[in-house]
Amino acid sequence: MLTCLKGGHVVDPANGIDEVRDIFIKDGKIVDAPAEAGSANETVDCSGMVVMAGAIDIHSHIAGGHVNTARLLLPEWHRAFSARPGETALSKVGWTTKETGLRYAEMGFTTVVEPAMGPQAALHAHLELADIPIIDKATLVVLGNDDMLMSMIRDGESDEAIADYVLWTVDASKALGVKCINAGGSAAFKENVRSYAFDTEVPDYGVSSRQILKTLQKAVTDAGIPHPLHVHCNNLGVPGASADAAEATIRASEGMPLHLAHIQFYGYGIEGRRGFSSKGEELARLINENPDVTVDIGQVMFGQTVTISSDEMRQFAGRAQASPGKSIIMDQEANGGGVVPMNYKEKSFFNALQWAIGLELFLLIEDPSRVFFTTDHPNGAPFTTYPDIFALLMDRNVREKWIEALPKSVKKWTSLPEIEREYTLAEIATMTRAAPAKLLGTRDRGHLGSGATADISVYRPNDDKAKMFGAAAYLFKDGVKVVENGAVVAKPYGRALTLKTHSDAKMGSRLDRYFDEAYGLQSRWFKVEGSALRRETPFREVPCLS
Amino acid sequence: MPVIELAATINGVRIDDDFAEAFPMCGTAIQITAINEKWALEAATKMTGFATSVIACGCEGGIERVLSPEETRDGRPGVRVLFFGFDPGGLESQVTTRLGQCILTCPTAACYADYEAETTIDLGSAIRYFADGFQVSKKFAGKHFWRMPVMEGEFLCEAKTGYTADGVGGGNLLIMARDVRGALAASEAAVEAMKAVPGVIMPFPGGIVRSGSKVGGKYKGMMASTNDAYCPTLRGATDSKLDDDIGSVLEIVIDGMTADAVSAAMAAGIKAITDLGPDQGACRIGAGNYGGGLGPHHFKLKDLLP
Amino acid sequence: MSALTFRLKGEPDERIDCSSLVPDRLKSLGSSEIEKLPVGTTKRGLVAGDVFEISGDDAADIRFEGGSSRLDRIGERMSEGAIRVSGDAGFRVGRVMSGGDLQVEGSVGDLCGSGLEGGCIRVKGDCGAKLGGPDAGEMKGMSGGTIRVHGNAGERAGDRMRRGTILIDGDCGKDAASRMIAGTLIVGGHARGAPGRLMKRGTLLLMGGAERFTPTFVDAGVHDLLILKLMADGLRETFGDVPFDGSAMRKMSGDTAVLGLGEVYLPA
Amino acid sequence: MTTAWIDGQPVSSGEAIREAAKLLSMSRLPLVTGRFDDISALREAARVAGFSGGVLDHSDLGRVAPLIEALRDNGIIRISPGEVRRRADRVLVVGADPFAGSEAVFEQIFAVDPDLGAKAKGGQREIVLLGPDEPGRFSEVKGHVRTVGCPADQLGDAIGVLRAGLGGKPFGDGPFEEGAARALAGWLKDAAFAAIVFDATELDAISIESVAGLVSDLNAETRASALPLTAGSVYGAAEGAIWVTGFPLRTAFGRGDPEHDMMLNDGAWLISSGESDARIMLSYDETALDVADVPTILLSTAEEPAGEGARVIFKIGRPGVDHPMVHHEPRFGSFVSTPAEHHGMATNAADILSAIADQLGKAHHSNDEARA
Repeated sequence: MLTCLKGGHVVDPANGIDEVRDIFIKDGKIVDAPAEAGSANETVDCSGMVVMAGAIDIHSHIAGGHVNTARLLLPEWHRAFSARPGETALSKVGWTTKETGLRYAEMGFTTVVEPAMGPQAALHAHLELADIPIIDKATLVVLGNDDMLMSMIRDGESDEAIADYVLWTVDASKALGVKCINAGGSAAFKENVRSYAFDTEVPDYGVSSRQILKTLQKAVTDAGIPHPLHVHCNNLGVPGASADAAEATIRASEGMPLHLAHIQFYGYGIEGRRGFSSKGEELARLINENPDVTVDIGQVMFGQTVTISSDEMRQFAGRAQASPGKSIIMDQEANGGGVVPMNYKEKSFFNALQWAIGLELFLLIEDPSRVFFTTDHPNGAPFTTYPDIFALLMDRNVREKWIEALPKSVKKWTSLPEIEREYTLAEIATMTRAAPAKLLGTRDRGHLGSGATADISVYRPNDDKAKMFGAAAYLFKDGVKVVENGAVVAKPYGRALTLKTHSDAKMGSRLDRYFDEAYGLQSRWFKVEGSALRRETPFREVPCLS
Repeated sequence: MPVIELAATINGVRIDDDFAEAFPMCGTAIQITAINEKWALEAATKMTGFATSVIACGCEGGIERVLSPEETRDGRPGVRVLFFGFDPGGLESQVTTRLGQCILTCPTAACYADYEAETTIDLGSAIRYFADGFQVSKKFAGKHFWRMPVMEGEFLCEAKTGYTADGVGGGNLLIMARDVRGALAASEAAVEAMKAVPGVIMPFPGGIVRSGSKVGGKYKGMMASTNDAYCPTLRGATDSKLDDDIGSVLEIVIDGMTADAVSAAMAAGIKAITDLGPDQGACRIGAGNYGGGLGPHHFKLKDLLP
Repeated sequence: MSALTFRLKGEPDERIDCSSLVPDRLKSLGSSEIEKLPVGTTKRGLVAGDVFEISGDDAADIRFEGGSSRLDRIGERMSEGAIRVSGDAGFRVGRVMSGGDLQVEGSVGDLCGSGLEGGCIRVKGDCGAKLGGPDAGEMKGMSGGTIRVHGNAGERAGDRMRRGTILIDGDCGKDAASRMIAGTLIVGGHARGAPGRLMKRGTLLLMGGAERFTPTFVDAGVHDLLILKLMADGLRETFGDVPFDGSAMRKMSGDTAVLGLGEVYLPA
Repeated sequence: MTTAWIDGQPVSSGEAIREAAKLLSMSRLPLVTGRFDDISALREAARVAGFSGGVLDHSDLGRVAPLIEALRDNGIIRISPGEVRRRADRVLVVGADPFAGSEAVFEQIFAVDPDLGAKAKGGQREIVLLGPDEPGRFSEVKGHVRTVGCPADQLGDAIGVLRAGLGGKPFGDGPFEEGAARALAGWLKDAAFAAIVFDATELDAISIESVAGLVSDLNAETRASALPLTAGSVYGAAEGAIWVTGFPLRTAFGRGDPEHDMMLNDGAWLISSGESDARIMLSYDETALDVADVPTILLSTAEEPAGEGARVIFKIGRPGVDHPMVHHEPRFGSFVSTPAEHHGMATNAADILSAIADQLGKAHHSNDEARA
């Protein structure tokens, strides 16, 4: 079966293509044009439409224990809850695994990364991912507050041993990469430390956040894990200290790749009578100057949402701003975390400036292959706000209208009104397709070259970019048409992308003993068995770097 | 010497063809109750003390009348008190300061709104923080109260009261007599009669002011100075408006919630003075004005004759 | 114009969602549109015309004739007009109602007046649990308006109540006024369980006393308070009669496990 | 070997599946219930409920309803047992024996001294049992154990008194005298890391909210965390239902979208009120069940499945014994997969539910997420 997407404007920056041409699909892959024109069994008329690879979201909390806790905590925001009045921003998410898949597909997304899977929540996360239809998924496993790693660093264990431990964790949890969240911060918080920074030592271990981060960064690089260490810095959201933490972390990258997540939450200074100002320009400059660093934004949008994070220390502190005023905080082995509802208000100086800082970073970071499109769903906003963010990036007039609605005092504190840049289609394709595939090491996607997985989104051009990107004209997943005119027409299950790796047997038996003796846990519980997920092909393996 | 035309002579009392010139003010009314009339009056008297002139005191206030237990909100004896100020902000600030010092402090006293209007000023809402977090808000049957625990028990105060921007300040009568005894007798009789008129107060001591004033003065910074045209001792030294038979003048100033209330009070006062007659009281009634260019309300005496 | 009347054709065998049958919604609809409004809660997709014989045309005056404990969500979110139910009603009667008048001749289920914002609810019979309370996860219960239940109330009446007045003539079930934030709850009869658990502020009048109080309620003595008299007078205007007269009562303060500024009044 | 029956007559499983699907699709509001020890069965049961427009419940949900209510109304600061084991130098155990049914968690926590945290390290754990007069299972554990007597129905009061004591507020005579209450509050406050353990199926929602409040108050200055225990599979089933349906069970699909209601969608209520007119039930009960009240499809692990009045019966294997299972492991605080103890022919309930769901899905939505 050969399918031809005919006559569309193909935007495929990975292959340097930005022109009208046909795309051919066979057996779920993109293939070269056949010698004989017109030999396709099926032709989809894409004339006048924009054809791109399926979009990739590298940082969206869509599955796992904390997300599920958020669903538990906030039944009142569920769209279908009996007798609830009104639509809410959060209710559009649907709040189930099924709706997560449908909503992403309708926008033309085909791969989404759950970026914060605790080793202990790995099976839980994969069970949820298995129940998300259509899209492919991947996870990053969280290390950096675990007793094992901190003890190994304290005890001066070898780089190899630490890399083995990291690989065992990635392998057991079926992850694609590694994330580090406020390195050491959760462990310190368990010792009642309330103020913590990059060079603070975790009591009892005597290792600093910097040491933990650098050790993990090296281990990830040594192990050949394609995605660089994915870092959630210290002091997220703290005016002044957040920007200091981001700067210290960027400077500590020292030539090795490092990805900083939801950088918007670190763009906060302390100027002005409210003690809250934008560090967006400085932070963007720093990122522009450090080519080894990539970032995603974590854009804030207005409305009710919920913050979900394994940064237990910061989530605990965030309880004071919870809206509605309830939260669940978890003390656990390693990171723990917290779920704190948040209502970002357009009329709030602080929230409005957060919004502006996110856009400053989007627009002032020059290289679209080093800045990624995220709201840190649902922390900055639910992912269903993406179409509006595309419009904000691509249309200066849209930005002006939004800025008009903000409190006047905000304009004085942001450079946003002066920024003229408008993202081009090619830049959007780079940021949401080509670059994330490269960052994750998933070479089969993010582009439309021959041999690529046939994940293809087709959009109907519209001056209103929110309309254009809100409802894909077509979406093909593995060559199957799953969306037509913005509505899902088929719900096959995708797979979880996992790293093809093997861990050292000695580390395995060491950890069997360790988990039993230290925590009274069985190490096999950490291991995700594909058969437990009840899907025909639950995983697709991604090779390590050689 | 300018002559003021005569409007009428009634029972031997001459009434000038002149008018009282009055100004719009914001007015409000509250009800003060207590365990008995004595303590209600204590609270009200203290609260309305030093409230004779808005220029120097920040507001003008007075007891409108004593209320029977059947008339009050909580079934206890009480009084109705009116206050007037230039604007709602100034009025609120005066009322709440006085409330805090004179009613909150007064044994058994409670305080309620006594004027219904869309526009309101704070009562309890402004002073509730005295209760240091122990204040209790209660809303029921369309009313909102603040309860403030105090050493005696609990001070109950309605959250807000209505005010009117159509209040009138500065209605007046000039009571001219042969001597001070006559002037005082006539004035007292007038004040008594006026007290029966709802919606008015006479803010000066006993309702009566001896130091009527004119606008400005020769000294810099004096907003008002003695009304020399009506000072009997200055006849000959100034452009006097007094006839030869006048040896003493007193004034009654009237503030009302409406212009009609002021008219009614002035009419009642004129009737009481004329009823008394010149032998026991006053021989002439006049009114104070600034030529008619300043105040929008002109109460012509000839329209108010009995 | 005559009252818009929904006469129950027979006891429904599934729960019926009456939330669309409110004056706000029906005033702009014709009778054939009203008949087609979905009211079923199962895959059968029942519409109003399947369940009710509909007559009359005054949407500001809605009657349900022949009640059933399966008629849920009557008067939900209504903001104006009147609804009268001639028999029983189900769950969530008058939930998040903001105005108007709702009267039920019979008894009602749980969450009657849940999250009430304004208006008046009167239940002649008994009511279920969480009278005026929040639905799952909601941070506040009733925030205004008045509810009167002539019969008995179920557990946790006035849960998380924030404003407004509830009057229960009969007894109330376990733990009334739990987590109360403010407002006034008056019980003519006896309060079972431990009323006021975790109440922060607010006023409870328990004329028939309580089964018990938690140790975090402290006796504050007998007080003759003006507010009690004013409430008796004020609420008499609203309700016609109230079970207290404003004379001196015993006060308990609590719940000191939390803020402790709640007050419970008992006959002296 | 027969594994399926219709009206007591042996049939092929295919026939039974078709009959089950027919019964469910003809029903007005079918109830999908049982114990769901295996999350795989729960995931498939949710599909059955969705496709048949039914209600998904768990036969034990009432046991954890107060915990669910407290969590979503108020929130909590909570801790996993492994972290209590290593870090909690002071543990307040609320209730007569909250570890009944959670013996493995008891072993996990109390078999060793705490060894993490500069302040806790090297010391013995201090344990206060709030409730029993005798240490019971704690008589053998490591650490210093003492009891503070408290009647079971006054545990919530006791927690409230501790909160008042911690806040320096007055309180009256309760389960223990004032000095002891203030001392115990101080003991919690002075911990390096205090854990408060309770049986969430024994306390009502307000008492659980009180525990959460006490922990929250303690965290103003020190570290403390709560460990609610819920023996059995029901909490895990609720967790699983949340991601599939958005809600912790008692969710109806009569109108398509999930609608949650703890009272109206209670399976027992639905059957007794007659609102549910059919039922599919997963039972691990070895005895005969009386299910004559409504037409019932019974999935049973009994050796000779017998359901008095069941229309359709499937004999199923025991999860984790006859086939692998996925379940919530309280020691781990998350889901684990457990292999079968032996390989046999016994059917996995999840497969039967899945087949019924596929059959229902075929009728309703030919293009829906039927598994290949």
